[in-house]
Amino acid sequence: MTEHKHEPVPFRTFILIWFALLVLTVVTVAVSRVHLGAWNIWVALTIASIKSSLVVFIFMHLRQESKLFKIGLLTLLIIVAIFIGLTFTDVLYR
Amino acid sequence: MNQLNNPTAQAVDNVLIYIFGFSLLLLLGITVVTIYFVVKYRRSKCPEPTSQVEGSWLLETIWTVLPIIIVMTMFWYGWSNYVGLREIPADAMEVKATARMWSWQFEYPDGRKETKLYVPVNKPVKVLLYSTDVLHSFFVPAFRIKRDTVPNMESYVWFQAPETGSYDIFCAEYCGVGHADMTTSVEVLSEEDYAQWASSATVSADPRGLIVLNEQGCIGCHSLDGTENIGPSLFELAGNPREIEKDGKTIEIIIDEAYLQRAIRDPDAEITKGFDPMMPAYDEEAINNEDLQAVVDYLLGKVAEEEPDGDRLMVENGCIGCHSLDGSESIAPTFKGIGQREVTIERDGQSVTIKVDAEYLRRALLDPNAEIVKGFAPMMPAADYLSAEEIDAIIKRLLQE
Amino acid sequence: MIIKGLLPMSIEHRDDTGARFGMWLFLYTEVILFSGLFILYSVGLAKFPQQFAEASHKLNIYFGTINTLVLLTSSLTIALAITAIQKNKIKLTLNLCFVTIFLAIVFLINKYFEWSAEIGHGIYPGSEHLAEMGPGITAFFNLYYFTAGLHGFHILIGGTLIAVVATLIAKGKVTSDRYTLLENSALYWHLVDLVWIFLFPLYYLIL
Amino acid sequence: MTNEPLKYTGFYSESPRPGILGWLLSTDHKRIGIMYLVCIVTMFLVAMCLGLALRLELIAPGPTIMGPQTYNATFTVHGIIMIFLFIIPSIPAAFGNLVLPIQIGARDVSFPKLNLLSWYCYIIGGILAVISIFAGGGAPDTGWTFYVPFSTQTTTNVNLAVTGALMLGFSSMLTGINFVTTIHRLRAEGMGWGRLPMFVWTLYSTAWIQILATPMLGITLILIVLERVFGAGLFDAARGGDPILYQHLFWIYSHPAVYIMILPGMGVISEIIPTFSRKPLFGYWAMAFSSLAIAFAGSLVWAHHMYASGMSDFAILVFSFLTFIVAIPSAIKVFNWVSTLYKGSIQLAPPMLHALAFIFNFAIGGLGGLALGAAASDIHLHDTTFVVGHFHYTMFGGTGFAFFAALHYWLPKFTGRMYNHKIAVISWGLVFVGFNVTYMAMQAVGVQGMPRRYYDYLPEFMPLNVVSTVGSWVLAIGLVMMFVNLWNGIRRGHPVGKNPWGSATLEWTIPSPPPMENFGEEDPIVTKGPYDYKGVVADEY
Ligand code: HEA
Ligand code: HEA
Ligand code: HEC
Ligand code: CUA
Ligand SMILES: [Cu+2]
Repeated sequence: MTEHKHEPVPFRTFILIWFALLVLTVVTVAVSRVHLGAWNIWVALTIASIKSSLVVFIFMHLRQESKLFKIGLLTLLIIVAIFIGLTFTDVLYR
Repeated sequence: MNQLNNPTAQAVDNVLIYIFGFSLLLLLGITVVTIYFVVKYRRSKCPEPTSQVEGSWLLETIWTVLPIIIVMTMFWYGWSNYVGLREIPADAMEVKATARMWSWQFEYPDGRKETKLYVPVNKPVKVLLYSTDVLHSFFVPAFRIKRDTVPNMESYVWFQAPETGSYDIFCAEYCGVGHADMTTSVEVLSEEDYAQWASSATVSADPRGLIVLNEQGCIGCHSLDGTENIGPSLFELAGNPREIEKDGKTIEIIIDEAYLQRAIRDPDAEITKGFDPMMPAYDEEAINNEDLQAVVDYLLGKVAEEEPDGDRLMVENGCIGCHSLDGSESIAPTFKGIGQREVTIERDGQSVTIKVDAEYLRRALLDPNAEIVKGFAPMMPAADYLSAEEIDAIIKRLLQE
Repeated sequence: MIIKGLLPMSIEHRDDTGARFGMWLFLYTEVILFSGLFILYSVGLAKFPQQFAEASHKLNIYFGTINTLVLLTSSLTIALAITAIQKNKIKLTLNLCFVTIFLAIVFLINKYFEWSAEIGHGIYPGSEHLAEMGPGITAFFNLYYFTAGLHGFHILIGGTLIAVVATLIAKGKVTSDRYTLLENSALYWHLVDLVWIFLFPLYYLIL
Repeated sequence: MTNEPLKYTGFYSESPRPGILGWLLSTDHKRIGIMYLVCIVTMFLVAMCLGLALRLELIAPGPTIMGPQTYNATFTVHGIIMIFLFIIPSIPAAFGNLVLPIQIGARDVSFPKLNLLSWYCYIIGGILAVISIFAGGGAPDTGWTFYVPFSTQTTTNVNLAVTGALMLGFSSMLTGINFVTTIHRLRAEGMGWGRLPMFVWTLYSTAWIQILATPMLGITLILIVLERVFGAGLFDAARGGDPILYQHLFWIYSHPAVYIMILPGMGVISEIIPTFSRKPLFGYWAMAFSSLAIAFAGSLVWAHHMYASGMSDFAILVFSFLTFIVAIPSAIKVFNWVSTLYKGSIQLAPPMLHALAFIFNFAIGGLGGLALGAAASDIHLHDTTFVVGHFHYTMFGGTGFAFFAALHYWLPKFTGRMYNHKIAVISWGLVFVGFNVTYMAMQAVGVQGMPRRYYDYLPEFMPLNVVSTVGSWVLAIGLVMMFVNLWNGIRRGHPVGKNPWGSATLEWTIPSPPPMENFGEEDPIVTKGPYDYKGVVADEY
């Protein structure tokens, strides 16, 4: 039960991240106008994942939290992947 | 659960016996050991524990690995026999089974519809499964087969019955108030019986005229689909012109009732151009007037007047699954006395009482949820898949009640 | 009988990390909630790729993009608010909260116009126009409305939450050494943003 | 027996607020636990009476005491109450709240207010569920599984029932969040992960399932309501939906839910068996990890409920395989329990009898689960009364018996009074025998092919159904006896000391009933493991 206080994250960091997010948004919109077939969706998802990692690690301070928080998040992602993946063993092969 | 020697049941039973057998052994083992320990180490005899062992990784490993092996054999055996339930022998016959609240309809390739599943003995049968409303499940315990019927999706089961007899079909997926009554049977017939059933089937389901054409062998020389044969095709005759040779002259006539009657009773008087005068004459002895009329009507496409059988339609289409004929009220108003009844219906949120007539019944059939009989749920499916004639027949039948 | 010290028993255990951890756990449940809809979406996409792309074109990409920018910015402002309160700049914190709430409202107004336009075109769940366009497109729009609707509902909750915390800050109940409430509301708000980060390309940008 | 009116001390009398509000607004984990316990047992009794009615209907073919609609509503309500209002909250919410904080040496859970909120969610959910039985459209008749499209078409009160279930899901989720945080953050000094009682480990695993699976139920139920109210069409095949997908979403929650039900039960058993053998739990770490393994593997197997649904064959292959994997940690647990008995000093007190019955019943239920997990045999057994037998064996024979064991084990702690042991043993015997007769017969008739959810059946199924119904009466007598005995024990039983059973976990080191602050002013410092019986003596009672 040790209480460790977070150091405040400088305003600058947040603003930089915000800027990166805006750029990525523009990129994802731009890329979506290029026809890549099935790849479009994967590119879009990849960019979305990058954006969300930025939000999760910086905006949500996950970087500063203990390992427990990170393991928890990993567990969550694994479970979500399992839910979707195993559903597809049915849907794709029906 | 008749113990049957059929392929699907065997596939399932082998797995059942294997798993249940193993389970019984494991259960016995665990129970015996437990009881033995409890008796041997009871407190009155062992006031203090004689060991404080906290575990053993060797044992843990053993009883992790052993069960893995055991369950993997179960899994594999279960899966490989399941595959047998899905692979249909090449010579299987196909029957469509449609489930709806709360009855089954089986449709044969020739269009015949039945409420029981008639099949020949020793013949693999593929049952295609459909549903018109909610989920149901086609379950025949004797063959150990089960599969849900899903709206807008086709699925199937197959079985082969080595012995004649009657085997229960259940609906195994909960589907509402009639779920438990949604039962029927597989009737496994010997080959002869099946052949007879099949032919009687075609005959009785067809209009009389066609039956006569078949019975009299007309079809041996005439086709019904427009292909030329020994005789001219009997395809689409009504109102068409035809060149005939009469008394040595070639004239053109329009085919009508009288012409056809003459053509059957006295074929040689008028010969269709391009054909030989070889059709035998059929006198009243061979085809009586009634049958003659039926044939002529059939050829002129007037079969529609042959009225469908309202009673049969109501069974086939599952009306009786919800409505009773004997006056008992269940999910839906009974049909008994419906022709004379006054009903209170809710229409656009208002209650009105009206006398049952043909128009009301038609609306009740085609748009059942627009007017709801008071006290009942708006659950009746629209019967819009029926032809106008069939609807008429049902209405006529209901008004007789 | 010890009555003293009983009432504040729950407060006695001050555990900011624990509170944040609890909030994260709650966010997991939210993610799973949305993942149910994403499963439906992905199955729909696998089944009707063409129709989904076609339907996606009917959505207004400008509304979508602007709303993305709005939400990202609001995420920034609430993140800044935390740094501000850590540095004990109460005034700034409050202002950042207000900006966040303002942006939430902008988002909702935007959504309102977007939806009215679509509903004006006869596109809404259960509409006849939609039914005519076939199952693939219908499925897309049904999903779109319910996912975006659920997301909008979260915006509403998140905005309210931040408003409540702002009042507490103003009253001095949330301070520079006791700001877990603000942190947790911010976490919630970021989640709303996260969901949108995925929602946006999946619904507006497929080709 | 003392007949003087009982004066409870400890947390019963110490409260900042007097009277009923002292309970309804209390954030004390013990008070909330007791409130849960009272509500859960009440709901349990109601649903049991419905179960008895079901059996009575099935004593003969044809309508005997009710028609089809009533029967359908009865098993639906029986199922909903049993699952959502009884068994899922039973051990975690009632005993978890009562025991967990004490076992880890904490004064309360991490979020006491959230805890109270979750109780209110439970109550609201329960009220909604009860209203749904009596309100206008008639009691829900969908089965507890709410399968579409039927559930979106029927005119009964499905909306209410579903909303109720939603609230209950919320309640369960909040409890889960609370427990995970509590276990991570509030362990007493010296309470390392290796010293957690097994009950805490199982609650920990359960709580993760509650967090990660329950929201899926939430969204699924919301979609049902939307479908009914707005015609959302997300599961409607004609509008691009897929009814089978509904089943996926439903079971993604509801299969893990069966491990929410059983894991805490396993935890209770893992406490009781060492106590009454006076010997450490065999294979502590294997037991701890198998709990986590069940929780994890249990999230991978949901579609084994759907082999006959029209799902792809490939999915059947995958899910059948995974289903068998989940049996392994359960097997490990069974073997470790039995080994714990080896060379112990076994006392057949009432909790121990229930625990031993648990092992037997759970083994039968679980082994039956293997026959259901194998693809070929499930095709025959699916949706027959064999499945009904299977899940009563696991839920009632397993969790139910664990719940009874927990009642007999912990009630004296929290009420400070002991029930009559002789009656407890007799009622245990009746319940055990009645239970097995009822459900063994049910399984047998299922193998013969009797479908479930049938109020009417073919005459050839009658003999076994009669056996089953008669068994349910024996069961009923035993249960009435058991509850009356427990009640009398609470009211008039002998006062007990701190540690009537000679257990070594922390809750037995404080008075019975425990004081408001559990351990007083000083937080405890833990110096030994939970199953270290050296020097622990049982109090006389
Ligand atoms: C507490 C609840 C609970 C528990 C613990 C389980 C445990 C298991 N269940 Fe059960 N199940 C339900 C509750 C539960 N189930 C419910 C409610 C339904 C029906 C829902 C409905 O349709 O309404 C159901 C339905 C159900 C089905 C679907 C049936 C159908 O509808 O067709 C299946 C199929 O695979 C299944 C399998 C299993 C398996 C493999 C386990 C395993 O976890 C069991 C593991 C246990 C053991 C294996 C026994 C102990 C071990 C030994 C004795 C040692 C020896 C063992 C080996 C060597 C392997 N269950
Ligand atoms: C924990 C879960 C649980 C428990 C304990 C039970 C307990 C019982 N259940 Fe339950 N059952 C389910 C969960 C449970 N059930 C579920 C989930 C379903 C599926 C629903 C669906 O299909 O959707 C189901 C379905 C189900 C069916 C199948 C319906 C069908 O498919 O056709 C049947 C039929 O016999 C049945 C019977 C019983 C019986 C006889 C009991 C007995 O054990 C009850 C014993 C109790 C008594 C006999 C009453 C004793 C009386 C008292 C104790 C009162 C005393 C009062 C005072 C002292 C004040 N249940
Ligand atoms: C799923 C159950 C179901 C099936 C199948 C069904 N019906 Fe109905 N029917 C109902 C219900 C319920 C009502 C009463 C509610 C209403 O008016 O829509 C009803 C009403 C009627 C009425 C009006 C009765 C009256 O008392 O005024 C007629 C006529 C009718 N049905 C004929 C048929 C025919 C013919 C068929 C078969 C082609 C059929 N039904 C199939 C459920 C069903
Ligand atoms: Cu049809 Cu059950
Ligand atoms: Cu399961």
